[in-house]
Order: sequence, then C-alpha cells, then structure tokens
Amino acid sequence: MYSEKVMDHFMNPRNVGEIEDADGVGQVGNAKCGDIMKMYLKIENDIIVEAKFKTFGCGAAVATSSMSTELVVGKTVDEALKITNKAVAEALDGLPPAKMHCSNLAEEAIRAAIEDYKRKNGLLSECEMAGSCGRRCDDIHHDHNDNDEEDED
Amino acid sequence: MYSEKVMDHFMNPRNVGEIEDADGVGQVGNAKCGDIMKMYLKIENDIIVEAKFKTFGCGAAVATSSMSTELVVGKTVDEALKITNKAVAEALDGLPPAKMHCSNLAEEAIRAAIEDYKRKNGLLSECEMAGSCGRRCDDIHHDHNDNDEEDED
Amino acid sequence: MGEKLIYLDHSATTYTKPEVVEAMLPYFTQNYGNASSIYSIGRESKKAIEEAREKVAASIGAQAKEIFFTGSGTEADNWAIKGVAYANKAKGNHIITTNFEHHAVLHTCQYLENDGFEVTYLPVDENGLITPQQVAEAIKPNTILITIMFANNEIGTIQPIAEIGKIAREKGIYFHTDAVQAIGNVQVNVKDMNIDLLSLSGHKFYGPKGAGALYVRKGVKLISYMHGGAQERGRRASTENVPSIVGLGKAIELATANIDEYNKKLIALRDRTIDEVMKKIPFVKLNGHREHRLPGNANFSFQFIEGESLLLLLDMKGIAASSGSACTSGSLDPSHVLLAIGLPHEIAHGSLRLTFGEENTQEDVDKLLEALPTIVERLREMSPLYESVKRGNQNV
Amino acid sequence: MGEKLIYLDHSATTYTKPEVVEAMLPYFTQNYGNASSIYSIGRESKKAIEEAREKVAASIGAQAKEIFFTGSGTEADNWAIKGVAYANKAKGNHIITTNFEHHAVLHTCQYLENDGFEVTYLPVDENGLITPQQVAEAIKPNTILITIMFANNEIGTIQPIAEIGKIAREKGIYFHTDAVQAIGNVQVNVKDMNIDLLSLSGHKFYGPKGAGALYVRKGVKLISYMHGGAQERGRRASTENVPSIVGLGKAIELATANIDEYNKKLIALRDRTIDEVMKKIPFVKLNGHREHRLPGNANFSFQFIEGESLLLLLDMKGIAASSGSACTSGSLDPSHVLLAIGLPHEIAHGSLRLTFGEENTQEDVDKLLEALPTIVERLREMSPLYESVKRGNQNV
Ligand SMILES: Cc1ncc(COP(=O)(O)O)c(C=O)c1O
Ligand SMILES: Cc1ncc(COP(=O)(O)O)c(C=O)c1O
Repeated sequence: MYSEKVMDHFMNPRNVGEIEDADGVGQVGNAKCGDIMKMYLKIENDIIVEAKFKTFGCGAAVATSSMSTELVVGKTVDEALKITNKAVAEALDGLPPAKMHCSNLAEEAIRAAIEDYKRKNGLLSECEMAGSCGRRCDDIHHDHNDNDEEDED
Repeated sequence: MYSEKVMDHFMNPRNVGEIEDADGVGQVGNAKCGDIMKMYLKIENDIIVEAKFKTFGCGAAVATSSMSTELVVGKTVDEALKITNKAVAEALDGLPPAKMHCSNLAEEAIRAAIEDYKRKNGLLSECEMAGSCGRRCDDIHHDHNDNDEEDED
Repeated sequence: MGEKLIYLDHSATTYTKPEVVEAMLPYFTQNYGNASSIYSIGRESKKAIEEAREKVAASIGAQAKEIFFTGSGTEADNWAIKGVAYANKAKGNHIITTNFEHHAVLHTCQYLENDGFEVTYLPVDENGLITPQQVAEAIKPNTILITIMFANNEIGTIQPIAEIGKIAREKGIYFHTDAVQAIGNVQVNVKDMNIDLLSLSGHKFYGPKGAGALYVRKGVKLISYMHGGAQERGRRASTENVPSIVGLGKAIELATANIDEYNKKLIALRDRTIDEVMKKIPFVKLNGHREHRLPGNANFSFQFIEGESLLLLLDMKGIAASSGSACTSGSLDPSHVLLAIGLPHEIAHGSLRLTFGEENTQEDVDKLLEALPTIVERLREMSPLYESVKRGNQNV
Repeated sequence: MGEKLIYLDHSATTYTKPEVVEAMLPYFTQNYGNASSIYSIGRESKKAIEEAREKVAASIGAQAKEIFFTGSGTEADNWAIKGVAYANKAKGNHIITTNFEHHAVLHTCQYLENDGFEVTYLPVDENGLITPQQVAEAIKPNTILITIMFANNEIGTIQPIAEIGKIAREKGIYFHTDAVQAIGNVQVNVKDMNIDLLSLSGHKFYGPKGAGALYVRKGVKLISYMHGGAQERGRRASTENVPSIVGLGKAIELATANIDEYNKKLIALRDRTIDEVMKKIPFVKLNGHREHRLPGNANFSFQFIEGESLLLLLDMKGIAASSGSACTSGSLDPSHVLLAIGLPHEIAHGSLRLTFGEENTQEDVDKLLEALPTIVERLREMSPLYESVKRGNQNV
C-alpha cells in the first residue's frame, strides 16, 4: 500500500515534537475526521530554520507531516508557501489515491503555521486572512460504500 | 442417482421386444414428453404368461418397463391391475423423486395393455372405458426452474 | 470404471489445471489475509488480486479497473443485466436479447419483465444465429440494454458480436455479452468489439468453479447487485475470494496464451467427430452452425431415442457427455436452445452434446466413434418409435 | 517479517485448515464433474455436495433440504433479505433491523428503502445490545421481516436471539439472523431459537472464502436472488462450486465438533488480554458487552491516537489486527458500529479489534501485551491531542 519512503517516514518520523518558542504554529484537520496536524516553525530572517510537528492520524498523515518539516527547513517563507501537496506526495514516492488528502493536510499545515507567523508579525495581506481551516470531513475522504456510479479515480 | 437395481434393469432390460400375436397391447406417454412405453401381453386363462416391452425414454423409464414385465408375468389380469406405481418403484429399490412419474407410466402401460385385451374380448366394464391415456407433460414433470416458492418434495 | 475417463463435457465444466491449483494453494493456508486489511498478509492478498485483475483485463483488451470479480458467471450475468436495468430505468425500460440465451440471462430477463421491464427475445435461425439487422430493427427509443451471448453453451453457435457491438455503440445503447463459453476458446477484445459489459466464468477454461468476473467499461452506469462491504472499489461486496481470484487470473492467462494452437487441436477433434458421426449413424442431425461454432463443440440429435439413456450407456463405456433432454435438464421441456432452433420436442429429447478440451486425443474420438453407433442402435432397437421406421413408415 | 506472525484478526478471515484444503483438493483436478450431470464423475460431485449439506444442517439443527449453498455470507444476507422482502410485499413492506448490523445487511436494507420498503433501525445500547422488548415494540401490522445479527463482527456482542426468535414466531413474522460471526464460535440451533433464515460464511471458521450458505426453514416464502440454472433445487443458480462446498462442510463439521473446548481456550486468551490492557494502558475503553461477547473478541478504544497508525506499528511487530478507524474502513466515517454504541468520532478512530483463533497461544498474548503499551504511548507522544492531557487539561 505505502511506498518504502512513506513507511520510513512513518516508522522514523523526522522532527516530531514541539518548539517552545515557535514563531509560527498552525493546526489543521480535526479529530472527528481522524486527522490533526500541528506544525511548529522557527523563522529567522524570513527563512525557516526549524520545523517540528505533532500529528494524530494515519500512517500517511504522519509521513507527510514528517516530510513537510524536512521540505520547509532552509526555505524562505515565500518558497515554503509554494510547496504543494503534490510536491509532498512526490517526495514520498507517491501516496495511495485514498490518502492524497493527507498531503493536502500537510500543505495546509505549512500555510497555517506561516499565516500565524505573519499574523504575529503584522505581515498578513487581506486575502490571506481567509484561512484554510474549517474543512469538512467529506472534502477529504471518499465514500466508497455502495458507490454504484462510476468512480473517478 | 439410480439404485443398482435400476441400473441393472436399464443395462440388461428383461423382455425387450414385441409379441407378434399379443393378446393385449398398450402404449402410453408421448414423444413430446420424452417417454413412450409400449407393453405387449400374452394372456392365457386370465393369466399373463408373457410380457414384452419397447420404450423410448430415460434410464428409469427403461428400468420400470423391464421390471413391470417381470412383475406381471404369472399374475391374473386382476392381480396385474393391482400393481401400483409404488410397487414398481419399490421392486427397483426406489427411484429418484424426479423420476417417480416413470413408474406411473409403467402402471399405466400395464392398464392400457389389459384394457386392450379386455376390449378385444368384450370384457370391458363401463367405467373402465374412460382410458388412462392423454396425459399432459406437466402432469408428470416438475418445473424446477425459478421455483421461488417452497417446493413440496 | 477401471478405464481412463473420456471426458467430453468441457462446456459443462473443466477440471482445474494443476498449475492453477498450485497457484491458489498458498492463499488458503499461508497468505490467507483479508485483502481489505492493511497488515502485511492482507497487503499480499491485495497484490495477488490486482495481479489477477491485470491478467483478466489483458486477456480481453480491457483496463484492470474495468474488471470486477464475482462469485460466478451467473452472478456476472445477473449483475450486468439487473445493474444496467435499474441504473438506467429513467432512460427507458426496454431490453433486447435472444430466445436461446443461457438461463442466467434468460431468467434474469424474465425476472425483470415481472418488474416492469419490456424484453424482446429475438428468435434465432435454424443454426442458432441472429443477424445484426435483427438487432438494429428491434431497437426502440426506450431500449437501454442489448444482451446477446457470445457463444452458445449447447450448440456452440458464435454470434456476430463485433457487428452487434457497433450497432449498439452507434445508438448509444449498452451492450452486454455473456462470454462464459467464449473466453479461452475464441479471441475476445472488448474494445474492438464495442462491448460495454462482459461476463466470464473460470471453470469453463480450467480455472476454479465459483470464480467469475464482470467487465464494465469505464463510464457505464450500473448499480451494485451484491450489497455490503466496500470491496471491489465499493461495487461488489463480500470478502475477496483470494484463492479463486488468483486461480481465475492464472487460468485465463494460460487459456489465452496459446489459444490459436488450442483451437486448431479442438477443431481437428470436432470436425472428425462430426464428419464420422454423420456418416456412420442414420437419422442424425447436426445442431448449430457448421462454421460459426465453438472449436470444441459437436451437438447432434439422434431420432427415436432419448438423451438420458444415451448418456448412461456412454457413461458405462467411460464417456462423459451431456444432452438437452428434459430428463437431464431438470425442467419440463427439453432444452430451450434446441426448441429455439426449431427442433420438435421429440427430436430435441434425443440430443447429445460433445465438447472437447485440452486432454482429449484422437484416440478418444476413436473410442467414441466405436461406442456411439452401437449404443444408438441398441436404444433404437428398444424404441417403439423406431419400429414403425423399420417397417417402412418413415414419416421423419 | 522473520518472526512468526501473530494473527489476531480471525473475525476478518481465518486461514483454511489443511484438513479442509485436503478435502477440497480432489474436486479440483479429479472429481471435477458438474454436479448437475448424470455421468459418474458428476454423480460423485452431487454426492459430495449432499454430504456437505448434511453436515451444515446438522451443525445448526436444520434439515438438509433447508440448506442452500451460496457464494458468500454477503450473498446469503442479500438473498435472505431481498428474497423475503419481494416474496412477501403483498403482506407488508416493513423490516426491522438494528443500526449496527454488518454492511451486507445494512446496505441491503438501505437498498430496499429506495425501493419502497420501510426499515426500522433499532438503536443498540452502549454495549451493543438490543432487547427483545425493543423488537416487540417495533413490530407493526405491515412488518414482514426481522433481521438481527447473532454476534457483531466488530465488538463481538451476542444478541438474545432465542428470545427475539420467540417473539417473531409468535407474531408470525419471518426472522433472519446473520450468524456469520457466530457459527463455529457459539452454539446455534435454528429450531430451538425459532430462526427462519440464517446466513453463514465458511472463511470465518477455517473454511474457504467464497463459500456461504443460507438456511431457509421449510415453508418460508422467499424468491430467488441468483437467477439462472436449476441448481440447488431450482432456488440458487450457478454451477455448484464443489470444492468450496466440500470445504465448507468439512470446516463446519470440525468447527462445531469441539466448540466448547475451543471456546474455553479463546475465552482464556481474550479475558487475560482485556484485563491486562485495561490495567496497563490509561485512557482506554473496552467496546462491547463484557459478558455477552464472542469468546475470541477484544475491542478497545485508545484515546488520542488513530487506528491505522496503531495497526501499522503492530504489523511491524508481526501482529495482525484491525480497527474501526475511517482510514481502514474505506469510508467517510469511522465504524458505524462504534458510532452506534455512542462513541464520539475521535474515540472511534482509535479503536483496535483483536480476535483470537485456533493457533493463538498465551505467548502470543505475552507478545501483544509487551508491544501494545509501547506503541500506544509512542503514538500518543506524537499526538497533538495528548499534549493538552499531559498539561493537565484532561477534558476526557
Ligand atoms: C457479520 C458478518 N456478516 C456478513 C459478512 C460477509 O461475509 P462474506 O465476507 O463471506 O461475504 C461478514 C464478514 O465479512 C460478517 O462479519
Ligand atoms: C453461456 C453461459 N452463461 C452462464 C453460465 C453460468 O456460469 P456459472 O456456472 O459460473 O454460474 C454458463 C455455465 O454454466 C454458461 O455456459
């Protein structure tokens, strides 16, 4: 099901934990849906120097969290914002179709943490004020039961 | 499916053939239904001294024909008329449920031959004039297809 | 029996090839994991299933995701027909089929007739063929499905499936074919032939019994038939039957790999049988089309005798075959297929189907040709119908 | 993996016992005859099937002619429910079931709701139990069927089936029970329990996958579900799956022969697991009734963690188990069973089902008890939900 890379990041997640004096913290997802990702960023001179995470979720959620923290470190805030869910998934050698939403969660967690950083530092443009939270479960999961019509995968 | 006795009578049928100068000949069944039994009797002093048959039909039809000829020989006409389909089937150590109609055919063939004998000899009572021929296929076969209701066997 | 069995009933069912059983075995006792589970032995089952799916797809020119495993050919037929009918009833309620389909199709259509659908049963000709023209003419504005079998299980007739598919596609009507007898015996390509749904069954090509598949072209509207868990991408419920699916995959791979060679072999057995039987035995009729027929199918009607007796006597000689006689079909009438090609009841009762397969040889045909004339003659001698013929009253 | 697999997912599926495979094998390659055929190898198949039917019947206190073989437990459920519904719709259109049935029952009922039937889904209590009283009160003049599972597949709760059967019989309403999880684990007697229809499935008691049966009490009005040939006395079409039927018969015979001993063994494993897990791990809840549960079933919810992660880490330790997490159920929500007993979504996601079987030992439990607390703790350490708990904000 999962690639070796996913399993590696799940079994040996990088950067698990909290950053006490984080410059940005973002939490996305909700327990009802079965996954929550919390991302902590340390940012110096617009560059992300440290990233940590905590995740409640499936193997893919943990692995994408881990991979995201690796991807953002060393990047500028703007570069980090350009990390797409696709990039996270690719860095993990792919995710099963049903798990692609986990990579969305990672993308959203980075955005949320950066938003928090910007907010704290008065850097938020107006359009960014519309947050990415408040997803509903059915945005992310597929209902596979009695799907009598042709599915789209 | 078939008892050893049935198979024996099917493989080695007794009394196959015709009696040229038969005293009674009866034919029952029809080709449309898949079985025809023709019975020849030689009757002397009200006693059946010889019986022969020809049959178009399944294994059970052949075996019951053969058994019937064995059963009638040596019997008086009245005794022969008392041979039931059950007796024929029992003499063969039983028949599969779906094949019980073949033993009816045997009983009918005996009756028809004796009727013929009586008719030729002016021995027919009025009520016997109503023959036993003219069966329809569905009197004898069961329809097993899509029998959604409980069957009665 | 003592002697080697001469099995000439491959259209009823085949043995499962030892290589197929071999492929299945690990999935009973070792890799028995539920394919919907995420732990290792579950994932192995899943992988095995997907490999089998690829094989089935490849053998009929489909994509893997268009293949859904079922518990039998009958289930595939029920699903295809009911599934399309109920999914598309807003569009129309008319179904076109033939009057000599397998019961899995016929009884399903009759069931739907009781539920408000309208079914046209196209009559086949004396060889069991229908024409694309007949199909085209039967199409009405409310037609939602055409279901016509690829090859007939009794008389072996092969229909002009590609031509029918073309008509259906042009008219935008779904086309299902019951290819249970065709797969492994003739080349089938669902794309080239414009087939939207296709049923197949493992035990007709040396795979396991209780293992079928339905091909559903991407885009076809079809409701589920077996409701329950989310297996088969949510479209066919029930714990995946891993060993049988693996066996089906292996069998179809083997069956389609050297189909041309296999065909040649069967045709040689079949043609010699047909030619010799027609020559050696009087009052006999070949049922089905002489050319457009399954490579391994020979079907005869012998007048004046009944099929079950014939089978029993063949069985005593170690030859296994089948008949369309009512006595062997478990129903009131002789085979509806034989009646559909216009045989009178009494002739239909005396039918014999011989279907050749992999392990048969010309020696088997020798033995058959030695046994059959004697048996037929023996039964005729016993038949009151033959009497009159011998007496010259040949009203046949 | 290296190490021996510790398989704790017997409710998902069991391996097939070697004796069962042994019993099946001859029917693949040697006695492969079609059971509807009249020649020798066909008759042998028929005989084998009827012997299996006797065994299934004997194991549940039924008569052989009341047993019909199907391709799975799911098919048996679909047939029973749709078959009774459509056969009796002149009498009424109301069906009573529970809200925590297996999907094979639940989705079938939902399908019928779309087709004009009315379904009452009785709510189970926090242990997954319903009361006979609840059933009695739900009965209406138009009720035609009560379908309630014998034992739940996730949390193992066993219902008061005999009492429900009594009520149904008194009211003259058909009573179906999905006993797929019960057979081989608890004593079942259809006569004593007044059961009219019962579904079972071979792969839950060391038989083959793709082999089920439906018990139909003589006299029950039921239409066919699988339309086609005249197999199973004209009530369930499709070429008989002889090897699987033989395997089913053998497996049920073995499973019911020493069921008491088997139960004792499983209960010992289960009870120790439950007691120790509850003791060793904080923030855990046992799901299902402590007493009225399957001998081999332990089901927990661990707060703050998600089930799939738990399963993956257990798998790395060579332990195979399952979860009601949405991530593993392939659906939007976590297990409907866990929601039915009132668990909040977030708790339901952290569930773990352990189901013991024949080959498990107390050493397996040792290993589980060694691995599980560490794994749970590890995941909790990673969980943002656990943070706040540790900080004293224990709103749980
Ligand atoms: C309670 C219950 N009912 C029905 C089924 C379906 O059985 P099968 O997988 O044989 O279709 C299962 C298992 O999957 C089950 O646990
Ligand atoms: C043409 C045809 N369709 C359908 C079936 C049914 O297949 P199964 O026996 O696998 O249910 C058969 C064979 O029995 C068949 O020959």
